[in-house]
Amino acid sequence: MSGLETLLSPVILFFVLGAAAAFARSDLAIPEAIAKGMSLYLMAAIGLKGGVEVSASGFTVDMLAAALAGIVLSFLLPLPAFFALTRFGRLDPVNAGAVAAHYGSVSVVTFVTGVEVLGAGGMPPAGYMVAVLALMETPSIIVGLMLARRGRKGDTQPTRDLLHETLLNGSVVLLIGSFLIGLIAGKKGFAPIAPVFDAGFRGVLCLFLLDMGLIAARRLREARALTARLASLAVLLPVVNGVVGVLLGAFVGLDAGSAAALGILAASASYIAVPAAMRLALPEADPGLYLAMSLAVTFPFNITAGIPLYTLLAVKVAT
Amino acid sequence: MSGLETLLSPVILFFVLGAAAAFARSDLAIPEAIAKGMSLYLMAAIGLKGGVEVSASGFTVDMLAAALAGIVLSFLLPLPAFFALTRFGRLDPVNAGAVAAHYGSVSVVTFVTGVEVLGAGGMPPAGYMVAVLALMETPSIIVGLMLARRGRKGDTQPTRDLLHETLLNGSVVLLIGSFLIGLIAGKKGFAPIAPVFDAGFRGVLCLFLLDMGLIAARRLREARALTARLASLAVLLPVVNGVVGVLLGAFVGLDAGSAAALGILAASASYIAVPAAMRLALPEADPGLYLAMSLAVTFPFNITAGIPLYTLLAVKVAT
Amino acid sequence: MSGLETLLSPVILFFVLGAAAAFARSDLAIPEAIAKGMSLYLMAAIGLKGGVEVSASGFTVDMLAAALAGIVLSFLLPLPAFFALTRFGRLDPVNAGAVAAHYGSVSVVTFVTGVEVLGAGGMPPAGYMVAVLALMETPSIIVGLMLARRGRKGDTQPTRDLLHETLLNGSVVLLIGSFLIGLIAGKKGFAPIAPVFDAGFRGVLCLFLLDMGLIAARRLREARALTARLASLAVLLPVVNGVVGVLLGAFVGLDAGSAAALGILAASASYIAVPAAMRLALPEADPGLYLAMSLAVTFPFNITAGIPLYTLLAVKVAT
Amino acid sequence: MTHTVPRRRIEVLVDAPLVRRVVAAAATAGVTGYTLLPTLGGAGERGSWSDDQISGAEAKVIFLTVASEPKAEALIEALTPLLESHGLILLTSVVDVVRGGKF
Amino acid sequence: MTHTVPRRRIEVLVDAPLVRRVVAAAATAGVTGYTLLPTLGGAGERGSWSDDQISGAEAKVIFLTVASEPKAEALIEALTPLLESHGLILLTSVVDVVRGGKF
Amino acid sequence: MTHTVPRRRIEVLVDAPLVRRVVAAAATAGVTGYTLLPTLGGAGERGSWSDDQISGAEAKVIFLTVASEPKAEALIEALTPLLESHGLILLTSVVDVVRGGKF
Ligand SMILES: Nc1ncnc2c1ncn2[C@@H]1O[C@H](COP(=O)(O)O)[C@@H](O)[C@H]1O
Ligand SMILES: Nc1ncnc2c1ncn2[C@@H]1O[C@H](COP(=O)(O)O)[C@@H](O)[C@H]1O
Ligand SMILES: Nc1ncnc2c1ncn2[C@@H]1O[C@H](COP(=O)(O)O)[C@@H](O)[C@H]1O
Ligand code: NA
Ligand code: NA
Ligand code: NA
Repeated sequence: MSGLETLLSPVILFFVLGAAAAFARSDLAIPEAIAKGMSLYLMAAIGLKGGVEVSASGFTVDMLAAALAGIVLSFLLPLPAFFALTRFGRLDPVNAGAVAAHYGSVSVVTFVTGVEVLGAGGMPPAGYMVAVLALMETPSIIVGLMLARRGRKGDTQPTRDLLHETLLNGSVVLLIGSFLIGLIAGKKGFAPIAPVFDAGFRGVLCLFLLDMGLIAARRLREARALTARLASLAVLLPVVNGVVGVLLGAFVGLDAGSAAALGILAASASYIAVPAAMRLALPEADPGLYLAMSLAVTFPFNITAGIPLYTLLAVKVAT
Repeated sequence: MSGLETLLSPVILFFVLGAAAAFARSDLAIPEAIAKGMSLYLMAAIGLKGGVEVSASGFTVDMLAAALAGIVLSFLLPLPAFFALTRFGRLDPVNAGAVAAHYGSVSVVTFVTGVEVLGAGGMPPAGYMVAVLALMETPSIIVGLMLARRGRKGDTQPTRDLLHETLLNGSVVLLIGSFLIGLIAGKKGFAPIAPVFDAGFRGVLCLFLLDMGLIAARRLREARALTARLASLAVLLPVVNGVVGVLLGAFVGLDAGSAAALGILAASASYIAVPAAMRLALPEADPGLYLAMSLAVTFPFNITAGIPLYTLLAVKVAT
Repeated sequence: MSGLETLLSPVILFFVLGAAAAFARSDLAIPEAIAKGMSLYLMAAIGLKGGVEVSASGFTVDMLAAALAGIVLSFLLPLPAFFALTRFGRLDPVNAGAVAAHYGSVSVVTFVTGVEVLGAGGMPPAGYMVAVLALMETPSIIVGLMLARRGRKGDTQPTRDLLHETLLNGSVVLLIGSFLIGLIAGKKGFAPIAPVFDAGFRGVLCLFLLDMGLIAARRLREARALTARLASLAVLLPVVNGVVGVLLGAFVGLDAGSAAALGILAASASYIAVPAAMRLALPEADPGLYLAMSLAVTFPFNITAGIPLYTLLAVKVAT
Repeated sequence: MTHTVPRRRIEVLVDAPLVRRVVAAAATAGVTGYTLLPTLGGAGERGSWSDDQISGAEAKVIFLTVASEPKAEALIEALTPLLESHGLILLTSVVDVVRGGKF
Repeated sequence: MTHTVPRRRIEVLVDAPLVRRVVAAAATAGVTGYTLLPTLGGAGERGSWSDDQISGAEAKVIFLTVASEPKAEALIEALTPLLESHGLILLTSVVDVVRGGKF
Repeated sequence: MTHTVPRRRIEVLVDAPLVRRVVAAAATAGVTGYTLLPTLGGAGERGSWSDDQISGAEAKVIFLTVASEPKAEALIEALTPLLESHGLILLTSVVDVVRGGKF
């Protein structure tokens, strides 16, 4: 599947439709409950499918390598991001730490869209990448907070609360839980629920991306805090992180599809688990800022340009 | 499929079940968010399917003829309706204009139900009828407002706002957008999302019509503003408009299925795009009135009696 | 399918995942509208499928026997329950009557899960058991209220209101309505909507049970009114009722699958129709109490341990 | 300056299945205008609740009405017997309204 | 003790499609802070409504704002002409706020 | 005539993830009864927001409680340090309640 074909697949076109509708100020809107329901469905489905695949392939060294690579990325990627955000982006440490945490973490829908695109292109990533996705959600939150705290008025941090909130964030629990269910159920156990979780997957993804297009574009339109410098960082950070992810994936020996998926994970920025954690742990940080960067700039960039880019690189460098 | 068979198909029976439950004052209710979600799904699905069909059949002269016929109907049908509503229905011009706009416009679910019935009867309308549906949504709003204004206290109308609201109404944008996506994706691109948008279609329509039955019957029960005269107009107008639509369709050379679909469009009355526009442009008009007529009388009439009627006529007059 | 296999099927595992997430205080949550939507879907689907099956099998003597057995159970089971709740459970008559009504009535999702398990084990219950389910929802409400009233401050009961509320409760109407639609439509009419109501069934049940796990465990955690005595009754009552149900089913000549289903119905406790009726008719009764017993103890017990138990017994005693 | 007149605002927190009882009581007191507002959850003497329930039995709704002093009196009078048994919470305060004739 | 200052609380019940008219009117009056609250249904002279509608035309929203006395005056003034034609309901009352400078 | 007593009504607009902080602060102040109300959107100094977000990070909730004067004082005292950093809005007013002992 060529880059153009990817861009013209219904999944991406629905995202474009949503963005166009929001820019044109149409009143098209998907009820919040429906959007949340679709988001939960996508996580359960991707978790299940990953687990079923691993139950077939068994545990491998690759899997361990990918998991370690993912965790390392989530811990380290916030550091250069923080540096760039404070120096070039001119953010104070609190906001820079909050934003950096987003870029070290991952976006489930970016990953899911990437898996779709990679699958359509004949290079599906390994099933265990779903576990890597889940593992990458939280480490960056800790790093981001440590960075932010250096600039904080030092009030006592309820760390236990935060760790709890982060590790047991709904999306993490659902992803890992579904992965385990898929692992236990295997192909045979999955068959009766496949009509919902497999056949229905792409159609629901279309409708969900329609909503993401609406949300991203509305947010971009109303983003006051987004300076030109920050907007360019919201494109630069995913590119750099994505390239680092693909290279690391190739280096630890992943196949091209999985290396591309690791790049997509590295490039993606969280918009569910991390914002919720930041609202709790860094209430002074501006949600309008970090959501504008991750949701309104980085997400659309990754969906339309980033995924093909990291895929291309993975084809070049990975075996 | 005979008329009785149509009436006994699950799609229609779920509508009857909803209406019966509401009349019996059961507390059965479908959450608003779910109903809205299903409504958006149906629009996306019908748009996609229309686009995919046109991508296969290519653009034809028929298509242009149907589009023109639809636009002309939407512009002209409000005029006799307005006349009947003021004279026979004894409405003031403001309310008459608002109601007339509803009858010139269209109901997506009436159309969708009609397509189901026509398809089951072996005479599916052409795919481009979805585009005609989208084109017919808005012209009548302009005519209805012009009629209503003659009776208004002449405050300054924010026309730009209104045109915007009308042309970029969510349902119009979603219908046209999905149609274009279907057109671009074609049969091949549609295949992976077909389990959701094709196989799931009739089942969702059942549940949606269950809700429409509940809503229509509740509204009828509580409609204070609905006089006997207005109720009879709410049956008479669709019959006349439907017959005009079928005849015009046959006249411009549409096949029987498409002519029947044009009749169904002409007969149907809007309950999404137009009420929203009227609330904005004619806040003095009574929403209890126009929703009672379009949703509580005309919609059930069309679903149960109108569709078979226009179909029968189309079989007679169109080739 | 062995007991362990049942416990490891995705349907049950999702329930366990939900309960685990809630016990760990994860913020995982399914929007209320989605949960309600799924609940309505499950009722419509089970009703339709039952009706379609009966349309194929025709009306039989078994059916009448099962219906009578169900009605008798719903009328009589509250009596020993009330006795146990007041004596051993130390509840006042008002609360005991309210709880007893729950145990005489039925839980749709317990039934649905049972049907899944029985089907997977090669002993699907007869289609008419859906009608039995609907018939068993309400009689116990009347009995429970009569028991409760003996302890009431005798204010005038709006009995008409209550009977209406109970008989036309949304879930009863939807179940019976869908059953009738399935009966009318038959296999042929059901085919076009089967992708939604048949193929989609188990997947939706998974997501719904995920939510039930969350709700049951949260409720258990916060249940103040639940004494050790009441908690043990919430396990004892389903076991006794379930055994009685299976035996009665075998006695009136039902096949093993249907007898097991009757046991499951008898064992299950309502958490939709009865709580709503009790809130209206016995506002002094504590909803925290009866929901904790039925939803937080009995439901999980039946899903994980009860269903296999009653099934085993049915295999032993029924032909 | 727009003319406003004082009226009484009454808010009643009530379980969803019991709303129509309150509406009926209001009608007896001559109060026919009201608005219902949703809630998400809460806590009180009888423990905490939240609305993400399959069973709607614990969902609560706020019945809000603005009424003239005599009608407000009558409504409070009519609801007082239900407060304890139905577990209602009733708040009243003074508001100024435009178009006083409506209320 | 925390220092509070009195401000005016204004609530406007308005049809969902007309909310932006009210927001615009508020902006003209210098009121830029507000919160929108959902409703479920209600009843009044023009009959009863409830929000489980496919057509959002009858859904209503509460526009809530807290403002200083002069801004509140200006807002009420700006909204009064819409009250009758748009079927709005407007309530005002006094509240005490912390951080008075915000309002 | 039904007997009512004056109490203090406190409303706090707070981000959904921070609700439990407010609930905890209330518990410290001895306030254990409260009700949570949903919101749809709004605007203020930090721009506008609306709740149709995938990320719940910007959803806001209204924490409503009715309390006696001393408890209300204690609650306001407890919340004041959070107002600025957590971006809360706090309103208080007087209400009359039936069953005053409850609050
Ligand atoms: N007295 C009242 N108290 C509270 N809400 C009211 C009152 N009167 C009317 N409303 C609300 O305002 C809407 C329109 O009122 P009306 O114009 O009288 O039909 C009603 O449907 C109610 O939601
Ligand atoms: N004057 C006001 N009246 C009502 N709500 C307000 C007001 N000012 C701010 N808000 C709400 O508080 C939120 C945060 O305000 P701010 O910190 O000013 O951005 C806004 O988004 C509104 O929802
Ligand atoms: N002081 C209060 N302020 C606001 N809401 C309250 C208060 N006390 C109780 N409530 C609400 O009323 C419900 C029933 O209260 P209770 O009967 O005390 O359990 C609670 O769950 C809360 O939603
Ligand atoms: Na990342
Ligand atoms: Na029409
Ligand atoms: Na039972």
